[in-house]
Amino acid sequence: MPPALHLSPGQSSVHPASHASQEISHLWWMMMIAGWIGFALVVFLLTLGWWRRNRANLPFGGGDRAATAWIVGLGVGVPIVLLSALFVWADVFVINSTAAPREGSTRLTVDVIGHDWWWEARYPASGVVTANEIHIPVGTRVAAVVTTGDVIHSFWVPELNRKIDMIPGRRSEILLDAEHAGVFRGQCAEFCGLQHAHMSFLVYADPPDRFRAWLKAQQRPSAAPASALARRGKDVFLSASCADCHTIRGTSADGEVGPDLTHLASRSTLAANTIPNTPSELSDWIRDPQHVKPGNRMPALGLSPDALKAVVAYLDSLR
Amino acid sequence: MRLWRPRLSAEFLQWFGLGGAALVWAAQHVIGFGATIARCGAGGARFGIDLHTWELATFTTALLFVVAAEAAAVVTVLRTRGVAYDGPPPEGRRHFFALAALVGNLLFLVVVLLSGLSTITFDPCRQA
Amino acid sequence: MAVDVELSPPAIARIRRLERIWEEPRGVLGWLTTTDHKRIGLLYFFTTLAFFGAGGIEAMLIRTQLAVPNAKVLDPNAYDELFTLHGVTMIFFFIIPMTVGAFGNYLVPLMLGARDMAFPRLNAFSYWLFLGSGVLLYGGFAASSQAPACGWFCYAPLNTAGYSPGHGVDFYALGLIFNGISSTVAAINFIVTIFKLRAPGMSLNRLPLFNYAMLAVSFSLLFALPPLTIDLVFLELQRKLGFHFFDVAHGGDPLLWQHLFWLFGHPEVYIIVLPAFGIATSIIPTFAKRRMLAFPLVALAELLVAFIGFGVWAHHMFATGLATTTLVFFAAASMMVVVPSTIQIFAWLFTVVTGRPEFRAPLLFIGGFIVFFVIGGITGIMFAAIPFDQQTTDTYFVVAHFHFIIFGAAVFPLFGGMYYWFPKVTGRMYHERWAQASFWVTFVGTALTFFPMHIVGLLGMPRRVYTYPSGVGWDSYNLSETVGAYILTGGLLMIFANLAWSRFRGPVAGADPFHGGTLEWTTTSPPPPYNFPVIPEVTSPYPNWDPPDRERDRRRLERGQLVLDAGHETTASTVRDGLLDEILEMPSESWWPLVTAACITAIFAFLLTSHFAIAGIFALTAALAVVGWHWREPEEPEPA
Amino acid sequence: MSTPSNTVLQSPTGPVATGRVAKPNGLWGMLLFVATEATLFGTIFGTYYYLRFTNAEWPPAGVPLPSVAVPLLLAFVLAATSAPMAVLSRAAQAGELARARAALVAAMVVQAGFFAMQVNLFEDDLAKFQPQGSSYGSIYFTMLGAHQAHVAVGLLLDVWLLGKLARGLTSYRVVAAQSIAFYWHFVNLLALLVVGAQLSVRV
Repeated sequence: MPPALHLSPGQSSVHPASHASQEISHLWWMMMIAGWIGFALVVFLLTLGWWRRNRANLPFGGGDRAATAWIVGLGVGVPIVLLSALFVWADVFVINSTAAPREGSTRLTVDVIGHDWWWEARYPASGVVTANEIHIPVGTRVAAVVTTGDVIHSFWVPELNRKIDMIPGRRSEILLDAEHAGVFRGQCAEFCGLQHAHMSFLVYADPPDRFRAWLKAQQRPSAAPASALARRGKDVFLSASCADCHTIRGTSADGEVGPDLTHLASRSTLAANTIPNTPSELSDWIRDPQHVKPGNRMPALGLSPDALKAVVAYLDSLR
Repeated sequence: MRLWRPRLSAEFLQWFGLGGAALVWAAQHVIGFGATIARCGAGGARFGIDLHTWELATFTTALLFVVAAEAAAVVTVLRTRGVAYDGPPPEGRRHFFALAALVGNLLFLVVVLLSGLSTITFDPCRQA
Repeated sequence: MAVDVELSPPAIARIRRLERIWEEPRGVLGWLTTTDHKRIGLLYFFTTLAFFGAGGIEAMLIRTQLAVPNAKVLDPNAYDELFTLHGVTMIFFFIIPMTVGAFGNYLVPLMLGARDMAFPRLNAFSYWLFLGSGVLLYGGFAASSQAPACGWFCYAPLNTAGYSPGHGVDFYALGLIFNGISSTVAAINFIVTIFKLRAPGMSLNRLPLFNYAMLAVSFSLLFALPPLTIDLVFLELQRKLGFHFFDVAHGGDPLLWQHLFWLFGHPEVYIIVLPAFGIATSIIPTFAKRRMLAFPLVALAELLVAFIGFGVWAHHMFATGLATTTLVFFAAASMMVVVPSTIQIFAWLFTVVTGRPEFRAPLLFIGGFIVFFVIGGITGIMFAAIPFDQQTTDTYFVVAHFHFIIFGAAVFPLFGGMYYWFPKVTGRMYHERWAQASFWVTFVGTALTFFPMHIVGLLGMPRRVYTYPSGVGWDSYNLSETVGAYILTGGLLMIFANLAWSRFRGPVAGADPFHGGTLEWTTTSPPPPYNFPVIPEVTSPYPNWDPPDRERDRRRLERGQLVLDAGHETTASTVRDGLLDEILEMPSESWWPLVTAACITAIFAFLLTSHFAIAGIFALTAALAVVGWHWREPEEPEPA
Repeated sequence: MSTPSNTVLQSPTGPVATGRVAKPNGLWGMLLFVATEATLFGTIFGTYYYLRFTNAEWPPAGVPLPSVAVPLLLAFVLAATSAPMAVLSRAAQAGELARARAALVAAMVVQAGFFAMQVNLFEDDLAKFQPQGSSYGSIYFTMLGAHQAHVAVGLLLDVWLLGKLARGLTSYRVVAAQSIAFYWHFVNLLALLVVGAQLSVRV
């Protein structure tokens, strides 16, 4: 997959793909228009002051009393009305579609766990575990239950909903309800250390049947390596310290530090949406992870070139 | 006695008009916020706080005080009518602060209304 | 007292006596022991300017790294340290000490008609403490090449020992506790000065608006800093002694850090902008050649902003998943805290419209301030809409918002104020044409730097990322921001070049070049150590526009009334109505503030390195220094 | 407090109060210092209840409930010293040096006793549970420690003032006496609030 493609999905809060996001962007456009009007009024008065700099009275008549009345009207009356209206609209009504979904109002639950610096996604109903990619069915109310494994992260897919922080000791919920199929970019929105910049992920909103197919595929244990090279790669993976940190269901690898690799080859990106998932990129990544993503938790294992080649072949076979 | 009595009450009205609403809002704010934290916290549940009742009670008391403060400001302004805002103290100063309070208290009225009325429309601990 | 008027020999003799009584040692010694609020103000000015330079360089490095996607100018850790230091420096070591320390110190007593602050030695003390805290932060950084890398609000648990080993966060925590002590001391000093040292007749309804702003700021500092101090103490107790305040495993809560931090952090925002309001309300009447309209309303607005500012802290926590029932309180307050600002904006605008404004450099900068403040204010309102805040918080939209407020609204008036009071402080005039040019360059640079951040934020760019991918549509905006930042730097250099040049080459300004309304313009430029040959007596908030009063002052100088040339004295008035209450004997220059501050700096340095015993010893010496400080009482005569 | 220039107070120079009616600057300084200190403790109390509300069991298992009798008694004893401190302030303003000294010494003795006892209790508590054990322990000991630090500072102020009073009364020392008395009123009130907060777990 070419580099441009896996990043092409937007992350724009003004291209909503869900009701919640839609409501927020309505809010934004209205506030922006009102804001420009207020700004124009201020600039008008400033230029008026410059224009009539040699005449000390109001163009529309009246002395200081009139001017004071204008100040109270424009400075107190109008703002109080507008701000109260905005409060009621945004904080009493809009908030109902962006708030945590009510008990039993959702049909699917995904547990998303933030880690330094990647995302773990678990589907409790089906036991599927994946990373840095979340698949959801279109037109279905999905509850994302977010927690953190270390520091505070923030789960944010602007085109689907507002953000929600992942805070130690807290379990927060957010609604994902895509109106149309597509791939949406998400990114950590709370500074979480060295690689905060490279903690991104993708949300795939698929048609329900396609989603069910994906879920079924992900449920299976890992495929047995077909080629000799891949078989050798599996042995390397299990004998080298890879298996201490990564799980590959169906093998003895059951590490829980890093992402689950059971179906790595089915994902489009590596290292939390930092690089595309191609054999060459994968090989660079395993050879020197600290070069690609300085400070991340994955060590360079110093595999011999052909061992590396074998591991890449094996991982690339995990569809 | 006769000398200082009216002065005291005028003084009191001016300062109550200026500060009363502010302090009462602050109280409603802290109690209202604290009540929600207590009600929704793991350790607060056992206190069996009925949130809406609490909020309604604090809200109404706050409202009464704010209105009283506004009234005090109005009275002071009327009493010192004709005095310039920078006129000689104490009348000038009372007029000055009462004029300002007249507007300032409106803010507290609105904020008390907005927070007090909106908070009871939500179910107690649902995440925003 | 304008100098050109003829004075009789006895009056001149009195002035000579005042000069003898109030003069301080010359040279470096004089600066180390000074208690003159004007000299202390200048010390603050140049120190904070140095920190401004540091913060600026940090900013330019950040912008350079972000100019293009996937740049490698800085490594992640260096970038994180730089944005942390940039925030901490600009807020705690530039803006607050510059506004409160430099402008406040120099101007407040002058505008009140006092001869010094209420506690001159405490004033010197707070400066030396401030310097010490700065040395602690940057010195520690230089010595250990470790800096905090957790952002200026440094959230738990990222700030705990497990995730932030080393001394970086300790520099941050102890440096800010230390800095807070200095600010608290200063705040107390300002409040007492404004309450008690006003000229006779200056009842609260005749207090210049700049002083209302400084009063509001001082009260905010007084009540906002304790939560921060406690938060940081908790943090150090957890980092150094293994206490549990923020870790869930032992019953702590990371959100506790956020509540306490923002309980300080939002009032902080108003602490930053209020002095700017005060400067605007000083400059606008002067150049519009009329009093501020709605004066009482503007005065109260300044106090209201500070007060309501304490009730909005959780709007920084809208995305943490707190209950809606909790958040609406803060959303409502965040809506209403806007109104005091709209009052002031329209008061400024209509004062200009109904006056005969002369658009010289200071007023131009206020114009720019109003434009930027309105932009930052409008986006500020948007954050009171909880769902929108949850969408845009921690993105570049927020970065745009608070830079329009902090740079556009808080710092622009500072430049206006530097030009405005330059003749008063130096006795020379700045170069008008260059000043106006510097305004336009700075204005364009600021807009170009910070406006695109709104858009890139809406397009989803989070803040505090050391780099970003190409192809998400953020590239061009980031590039223009960087270009703007360089233009902005050029504008700033023009400003300071102008001031530096004018300091030596500028034409002599005279006592009152702009015909300003407040008392500082009634004395010579620069003001003498005793500020006023006779304590003025006022009947309005714009005493310099009341010629009869000033004439009466001159006659009192001839008669020797309230000249106070018998000792190192100034007057104290009653708090509410400014009736002359007593004559105060003021302390004069002393080594003790410097010595005490040095001891306290040592305490913090050794706490930092966990040498608690040695820190204790220095605490003892500090206590002894305080005793020495208070050994001779003001009334006691100096030993001849 | 009469300085040579005070004569102008009699001359008609516009608005003049008769004699000193406002509080002296020194006392204002102390009032404001106490205001910021009160906020400091307000934050500590707030934290105590915040943590209590967020923790299911408070105090956590294995940590004993705070004892009632002795701390409560001590707090009231300390609060009682507000009486002699008030006497000190009055006597100083009235220029009665001997009475001022006596009141100060009387108060000091009790305050020092309170401090000693408190340190003692603090150590007993430490023997039972540690601040490193739980958030309860952390805030409990932080609250106590903060208050005891203020008592210690108050004692230092007492000593300093006693030294000053040994050399007679000046207007400066009168203000010092007023201010230190006020500081102690605040510390005494805190003693009651601290005990109140910590015993509130029993209700």
